[in-house]
Amino acid sequence: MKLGFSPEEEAFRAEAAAWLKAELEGPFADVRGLTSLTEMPERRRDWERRLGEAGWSCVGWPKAYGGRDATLAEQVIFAEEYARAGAPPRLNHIGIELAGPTILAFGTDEQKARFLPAIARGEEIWCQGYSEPGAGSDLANVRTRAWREGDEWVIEGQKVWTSLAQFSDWIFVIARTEEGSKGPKGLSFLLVPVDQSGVTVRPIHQITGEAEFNETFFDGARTDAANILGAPGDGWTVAMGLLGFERGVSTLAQQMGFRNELDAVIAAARANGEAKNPLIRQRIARAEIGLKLMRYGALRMLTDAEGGRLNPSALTYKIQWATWRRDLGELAMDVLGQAGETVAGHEYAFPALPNLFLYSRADTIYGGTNEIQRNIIAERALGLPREPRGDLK
Amino acid sequence: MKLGFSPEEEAFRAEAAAWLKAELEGPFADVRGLTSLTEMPERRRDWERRLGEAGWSCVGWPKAYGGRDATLAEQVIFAEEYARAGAPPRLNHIGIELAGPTILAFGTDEQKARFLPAIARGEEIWCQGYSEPGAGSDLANVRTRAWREGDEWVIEGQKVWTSLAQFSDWIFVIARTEEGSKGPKGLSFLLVPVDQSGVTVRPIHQITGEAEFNETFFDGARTDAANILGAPGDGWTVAMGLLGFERGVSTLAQQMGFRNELDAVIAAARANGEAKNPLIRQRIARAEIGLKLMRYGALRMLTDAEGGRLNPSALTYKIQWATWRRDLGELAMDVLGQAGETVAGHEYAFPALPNLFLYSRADTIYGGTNEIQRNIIAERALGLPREPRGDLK
Amino acid sequence: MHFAFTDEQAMIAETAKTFFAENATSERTRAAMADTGVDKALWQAFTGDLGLAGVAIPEALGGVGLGMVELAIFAEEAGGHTAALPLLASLGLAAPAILAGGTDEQKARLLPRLASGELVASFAAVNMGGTPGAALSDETLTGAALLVPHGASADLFVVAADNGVAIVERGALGFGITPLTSMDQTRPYARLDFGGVAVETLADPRAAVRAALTTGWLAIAADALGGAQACLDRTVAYTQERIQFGRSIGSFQAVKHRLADMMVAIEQARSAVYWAACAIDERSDEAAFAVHAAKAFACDTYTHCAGEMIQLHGGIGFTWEHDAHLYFKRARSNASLLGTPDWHREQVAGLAGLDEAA
Amino acid sequence: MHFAFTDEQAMIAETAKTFFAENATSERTRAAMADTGVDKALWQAFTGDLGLAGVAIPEALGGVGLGMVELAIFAEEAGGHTAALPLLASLGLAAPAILAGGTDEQKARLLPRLASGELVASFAAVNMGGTPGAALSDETLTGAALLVPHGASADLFVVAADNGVAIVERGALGFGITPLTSMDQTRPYARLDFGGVAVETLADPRAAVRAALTTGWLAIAADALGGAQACLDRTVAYTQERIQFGRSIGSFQAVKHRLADMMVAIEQARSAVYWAACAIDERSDEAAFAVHAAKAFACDTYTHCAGEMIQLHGGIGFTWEHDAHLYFKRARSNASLLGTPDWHREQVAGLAGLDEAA
Repeated sequence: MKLGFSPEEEAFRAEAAAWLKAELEGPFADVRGLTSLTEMPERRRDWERRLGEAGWSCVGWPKAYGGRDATLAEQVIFAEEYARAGAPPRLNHIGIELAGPTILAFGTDEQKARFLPAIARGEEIWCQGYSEPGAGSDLANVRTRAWREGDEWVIEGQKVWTSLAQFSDWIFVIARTEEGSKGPKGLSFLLVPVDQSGVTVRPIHQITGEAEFNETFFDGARTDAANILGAPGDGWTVAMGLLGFERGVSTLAQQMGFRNELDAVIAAARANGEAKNPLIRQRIARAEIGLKLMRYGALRMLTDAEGGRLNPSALTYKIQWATWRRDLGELAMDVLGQAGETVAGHEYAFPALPNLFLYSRADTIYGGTNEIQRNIIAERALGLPREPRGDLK
Repeated sequence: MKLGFSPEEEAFRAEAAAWLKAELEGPFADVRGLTSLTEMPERRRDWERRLGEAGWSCVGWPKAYGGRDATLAEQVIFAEEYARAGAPPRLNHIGIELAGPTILAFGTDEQKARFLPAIARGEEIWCQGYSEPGAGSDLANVRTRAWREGDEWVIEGQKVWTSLAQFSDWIFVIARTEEGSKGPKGLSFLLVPVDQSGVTVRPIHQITGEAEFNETFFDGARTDAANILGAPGDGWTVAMGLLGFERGVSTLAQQMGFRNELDAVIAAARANGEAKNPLIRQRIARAEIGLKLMRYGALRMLTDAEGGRLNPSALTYKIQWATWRRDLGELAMDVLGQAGETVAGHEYAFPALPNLFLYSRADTIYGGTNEIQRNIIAERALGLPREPRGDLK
Repeated sequence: MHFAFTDEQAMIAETAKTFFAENATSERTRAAMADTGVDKALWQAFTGDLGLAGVAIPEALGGVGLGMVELAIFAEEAGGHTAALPLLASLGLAAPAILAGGTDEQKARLLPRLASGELVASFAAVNMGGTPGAALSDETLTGAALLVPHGASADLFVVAADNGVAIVERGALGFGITPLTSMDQTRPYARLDFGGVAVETLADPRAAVRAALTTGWLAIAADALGGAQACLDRTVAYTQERIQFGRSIGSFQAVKHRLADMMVAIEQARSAVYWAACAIDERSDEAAFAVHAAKAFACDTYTHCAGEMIQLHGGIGFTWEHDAHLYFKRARSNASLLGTPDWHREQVAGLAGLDEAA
Repeated sequence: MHFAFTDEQAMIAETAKTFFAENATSERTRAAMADTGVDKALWQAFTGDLGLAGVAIPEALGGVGLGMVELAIFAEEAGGHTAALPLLASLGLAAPAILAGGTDEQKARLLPRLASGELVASFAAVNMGGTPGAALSDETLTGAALLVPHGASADLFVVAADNGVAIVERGALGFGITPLTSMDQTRPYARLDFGGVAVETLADPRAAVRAALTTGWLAIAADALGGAQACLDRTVAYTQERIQFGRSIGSFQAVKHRLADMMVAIEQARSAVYWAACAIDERSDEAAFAVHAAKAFACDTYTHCAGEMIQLHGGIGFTWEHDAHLYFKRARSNASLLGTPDWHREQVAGLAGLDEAA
């Protein structure tokens, strides 16, 4: 066990830091410090392309597909420096963290060559079409259908919670390609271009007043017959594999965002005197500890993953960060007091911390609710009996 | 809605208080202030008899069976004064609160005449034979068997958690009287004398080091054929009715005991300075509030019950007090600090507050675990689907 | 001792329940949210047709002459629908302040108009809710008050200043009202600025503030109780309809247990609210303890239940379109307004004798 | 950066796991509880056959020359069986104090005997655990220390007095040891009375206390981690065997979710313990933060898991005969010894900069 880095790794850190500093104090100074995922979308695309150009977009990917073949330690270092430099969240995080690794694992050589470099170069932005209204976290309930017509797949149905769809070039869609099939059988994993008449993206307004998520409608949408990952009917397997990619090095970047949020809470507490309140101090200490434990938990998982071992602790990560952030939102409001409940002007748009309080209620829901996570932990990690489907007597 | 008492009720209070004071500062000064259920059992029996003699044993019962026909308000007042006077917990509380009301509801006139006055006079102490090893809170799993031989029932089997069995004259037993029956069918509710060769009581040592509970073995135990409540096979119905009696006026007396425990915690906190610790103050305030809400919750239930209405809130009472007391045990230890973890001498026997910390872990288990309580609330009060029995696919 | 509604109280509860269910609909509330945070037709119906606005105001002053139990009953039912009404501001805070601290002339002049709903008032408390302070000098008020509930739609303000309690009328010279966009749009706040405004003062400022706070705390607690109960009821209904993994989600034991925990808390909150209401009405020694307990416990319960409502509804519970966020935001407003649960528990700790010598 | 056991560390873990599973059985632990709280044969085997007592003592002083990660590994495994050993007292507290603060002569004289297990030591900290205070004057110690872990079976005591750190030998003139019946009988406390006892002092008392506390906190946290994991493992096994209502209770979703929550907490505790161990070994700036975090988090996790263990076992979990109470009592001992979780979090709050100016 070792937490420190070698001199070679520290040299890599210096190189990454220097490049980031030059860009973010130079041509990309305008996106520095942004925390929202969606602000200034055009400049965010420029930034994605700039990262790709310089080989800093997907550092852990093979060089052949536009990556840098970076070791785990280097990936960790890059994530740290990226955040330290105030670089903005990645507009294409679904492409980088979900679509890319899934194509790498399940794609043909042609698919890899077609899609991966375009992601690594920051040229194609992705979103995901998983959830459906009425299906929630239950993937086996998918009702979106697709069928072959000539050299194309035709898609009909509706997805929901498709965040970033308004900025995306591609969406991956789980659709039922076997008529009459039920549950996890008969599903396929399709890659579909967003910019076509058969695809309509409609924003969903959230309790924050913003609209980060979307509903996406497929009404005779089309994609080339080759744009399927795995064979027809393999959709469930591919989708389950994908779940395993949700906990990569990007978690460390995410944690840097959490760090900024916690720092803002601490600053507010110092400013208004709540930092002296013993009850608030305890909760801030809990948040500090929780954040560190996310970091070291992630390093444990990543070290094991690099060695080819799955650390069952990985299954606990989603509920950990989602709950941590929800607690932080409540703490933020308790620190701000009533002042956090109003904003000048007529627009229903709150500053970062009150917005965190509202937004973080979604964290424990999307991407698998806390309840689904507990089922998964109990069943897969602890070996307890599966939750039965269907009617009970 | 009215919380105060009328002048007539206050006169009743004065009468009760005067009698209790005279007894507990006079002939029964030695049992005053006792908090344990089992200390000085012979004197406790004397006290039960004295209460019965003076008509203060079962004030809410009909006069015909040794009660006083007291109104709800009078019962509340008597419970308050009983506790205020430092009178000890009732050795026969199972007889008074469970066996008596059940016999009153399901017994024949002969059974009422035979058993109720003996309870009211403090002459016969009762305990309950519900749980069995391996059956836990699942009454339908009862394996103790009974069958008719001539004019008697013969009982064979084992009960567990039979508190007070060592002091009892009678035990009520749920036994399977229909051979081969399963689940709630084929059970009967039998009244069995304890003092016979077929009944053996063996203490169970708890984590406190004490042995308040027992295992009770029935090895050809016998009782008169007449000692069955309801018809053979009605055991489930009678037992379920009995559960409804667990939340009578005695809850108020129980709360007076809780009050004493909380006062002891507050005294300890004042003595060692923890009363100034804002974290401890919050927890003590929560305990104070929780205790008051138990009191007023009980008054709501009792008022409704007097008017013949079942307040569904009654279903929440067990989990409320059990959880409150478990929390109080933890609070007590946190107030005492490490000092609470040691005791002089060689005997593993801790003073009241550390003992509360250990003992209260049982509160959320016996008489229906918190988990069972939540099932009951969800199913009976909220109308949610029943938890399925048996194998799941 | 009879801790259940009388027949009359049960009738009031039934009336209030039906009234809010029929009128305080989601559509109307949302229309009010987009406007001033007051459903004016609802206010008219409540004060006029129903005639319940003066429930706790004496009959001689135009009210109904009932007490805190009845006030809690309608606050609970209004809370059950996050009704967009200035109930708390006008009837839970301003009216009791005037009733307890005003001169006979002030009471006779103002309370009948508050009871009839013709006049809407609000209340600004010094040292609570971030008030930067305001001071009286020669019947003139200078300073500011932040976060005054329904401040932008009130006609009259009872302002607890550093050194007295003033009555300020909308439109007075030097008096500025700034509406603020508020997280809970059904209870919007406003900022008040007093630039040497000529005011009248209340005769007994101490009694006025005590009555306003006591009644306000109770009204908030009752609102929280109604809100929490609505969260539970709606979530129970949803979990019974909603099918996931081929089962109603209400059949999952973990969901059942969480709904049960909500009920356990709500039943305690109910005891707390009506205990406090009775204790105030009966002038019991326990009244202060009870109302702090009710405010702390009911608000925590609401916070918990509203959070669970969103969580157990899943994605839909997080949309603007669903009502869950109205409850969630009202719960926050209730918890932070006029003392947090922690602050109220600290008062309980004091009353429980923790500061006495060992 | 490699946050997983090395092959050697994995081997030590495997050895320790097997050793405690085979030897620290419930029967032997219970025999020790009825006696002095030390399973002497287990101590002999651990220090002698296994040779691991000196794991964190330099080789030149008779130890194995490894570090905090390895110490945490065996503390975790010992904790997994609530082993009745003076590990914490002798190796987690006294040895590091002497190693950090003793003269070369003291180290050479005492540490090899501690590493071999021949000598058992304990540690008494002033101002923690209710010590009423002890003062040094001219190599003479006067005062008392309460709640010294394994005090009744130790041969040697490192006493952090008000004005220095003393080494006191059992049997010294004027030195009284009173065994106390302790809630956790596998870690019994004793009271020490010093009536002007002639003692030797450590050269660097500040370093000695800092090392003792840091190592002690880590060892307790590791013990808590092992204990919590054992509570989870045993409860998972029990819920799979135990049939209620015709189903294994582990098939009830509410039970599953609570077991899942235990695992979520335990995995964080594991990160905390080994982060702290590495941070101390690597002299990281984060070391103080990490060890406070580990002590607070792991102890809270153990408290939670041990409580859940009793609850989910039902009646049997509450009997003396079942091992659940051993974990429950050790969890309490861990939490209260050398600073409660609240106290450690308060240290974290300070380190997080809450006391800096805004």
